[in-house]
Amino acid sequence: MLKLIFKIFLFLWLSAVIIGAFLYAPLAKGLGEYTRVLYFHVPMAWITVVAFLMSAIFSIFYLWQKNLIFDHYAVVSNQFGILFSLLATITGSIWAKVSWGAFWNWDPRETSIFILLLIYLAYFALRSAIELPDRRAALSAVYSLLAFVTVPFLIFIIPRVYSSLHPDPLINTEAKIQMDGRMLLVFMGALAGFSAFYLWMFTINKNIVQLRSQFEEKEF
Amino acid sequence: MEPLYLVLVINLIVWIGIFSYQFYLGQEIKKLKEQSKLTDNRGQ
Amino acid sequence: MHKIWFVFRKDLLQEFNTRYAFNSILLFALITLTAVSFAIGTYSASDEVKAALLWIILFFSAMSGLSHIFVKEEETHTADTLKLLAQPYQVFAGKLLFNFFLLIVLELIIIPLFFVLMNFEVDSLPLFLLILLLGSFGLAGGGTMVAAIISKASAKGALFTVLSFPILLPVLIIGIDATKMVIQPENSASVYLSLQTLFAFGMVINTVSFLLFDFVWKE
Amino acid sequence: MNPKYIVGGLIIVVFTVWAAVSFNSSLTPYVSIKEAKERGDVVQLKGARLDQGAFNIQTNMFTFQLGDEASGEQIHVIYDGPKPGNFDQATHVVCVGRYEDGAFHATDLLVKCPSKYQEEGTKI
Repeated sequence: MLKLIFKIFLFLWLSAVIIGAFLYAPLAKGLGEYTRVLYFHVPMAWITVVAFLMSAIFSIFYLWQKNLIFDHYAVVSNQFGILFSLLATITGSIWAKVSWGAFWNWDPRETSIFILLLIYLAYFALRSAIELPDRRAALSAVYSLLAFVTVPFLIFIIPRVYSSLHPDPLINTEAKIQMDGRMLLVFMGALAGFSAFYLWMFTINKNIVQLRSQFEEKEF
Repeated sequence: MEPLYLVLVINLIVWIGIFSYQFYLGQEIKKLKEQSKLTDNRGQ
Repeated sequence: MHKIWFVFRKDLLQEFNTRYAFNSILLFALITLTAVSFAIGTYSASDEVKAALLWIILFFSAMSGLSHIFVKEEETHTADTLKLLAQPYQVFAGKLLFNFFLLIVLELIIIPLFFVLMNFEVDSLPLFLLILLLGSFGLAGGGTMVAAIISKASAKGALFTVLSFPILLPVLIIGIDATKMVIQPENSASVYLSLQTLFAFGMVINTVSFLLFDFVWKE
Repeated sequence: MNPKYIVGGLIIVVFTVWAAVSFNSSLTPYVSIKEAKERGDVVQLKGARLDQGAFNIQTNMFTFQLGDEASGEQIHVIYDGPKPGNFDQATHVVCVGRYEDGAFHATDLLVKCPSKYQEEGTKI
């Protein structure tokens, strides 16, 4: 029952966010009508980061405990990571077109998300090339951790080689959020709503994976 | 209708679609889980 | 320590007999170098383009040969014997040393040729060599680890480049950037920062590889 | 917990932080007007936008004045292409190009708009 209330609440919450983004929040200076992409683009990018982080944690758990279920969780997180990074890339690239003038110009943020995509597509390429489940799980966990430690380096280097047009991250060096009150309300609402929605999606897929591994066990 | 409202309505429809799909998926999984529990119990 | 040396010497002797990895790396480098040299000509490319080309040639030649070290153990089924003879970290250190050695030999041949064919000049030769050395350190570490991973998979050759490219991209970017700087004399302060990053990257990738190699080797 | 992982993890963290600090402290890819004039090669010049700029249809060139905030120095920038769409909102402009014959010839203009998400019409 509690879960049902939570779902209905989530539905109303995100509907309110969508309506708020269009009708309630003011338009930002210099961005005009495109401001609204903000409420969808940033949460997508945020969920991408969460998903890849979760997959790295599940990879460590797998190597530690050797339980195949963690490998399945890591795969689910990675699939969501790729899905949301694609969504973030698409929304971002539309936004870039209208505000900078090009869909893609190798801005640092564009470069780093592109490399993230490369890494995780390589992850799935590796998985498809190994037959044994245990071996596949261990090797892909190792690869994903190996890739994970190189990501910070890319994040430092790339802004040096290419200059960025991307607005400063919201929590910037002065640790101040510079945003109009009503925009901030809708923005935070969107961030919280999409995160809750992601957790729900993840739980569902987690259950699917659990069920599948149960059925597989029965067959043997 | 103004384009703004048109886009808003499309957005809402898409959102309702995604939500209903998730909801449906969640219910199905719940059913399957209960079923698998039942078969487990019968097996014991 | 002598086990590491043993693994290294064994690979070196085998390589000396077959020259498989060395030939493929060197031929790859020579072919790309001549192709580039023909296509662009000696004088028309700017220094920035030359710096980028040098690293691209080195990077992809390395990609063509570094995987051989583990793949051959799997193909000739000698991996199990090696597992009995040495600890995982000793095996990894030996193989890493060999791949590093391979890259240095490649650079010893390709760099002079590149200087001659592309009319390439650097302001500070010691700094340039240091960049190459630290770059090879990172490339060898990441390359050896990915080689260990893909030796257990099918479709090895194609997979190696796909997997190592995103991981070794930092070396490629900083290497190109630093090489551009040593061409011009006034940027030496920034070169030290690049060297620092290359070194840090090499340390990180090699440490992670040492930590994770157990899991791969035991599979 | 194996001490190997603790030591290894420590090495990774230390070197990552070390690399991060070195990059944050000292390097910006941008140069000042004075430096751009001295260097004469391709640089990224960052400065304040001083006027609206003018576009010449015959030559397909866009020209404007760029100022240095610290020294007050000014430079004439010639960009081979149309005026960027959001140029008038920009506070800072990054020009990629080289200094030649008394003017900065830009091949790329990167327009940095105020990244504050404020309502239209409010003052920052």
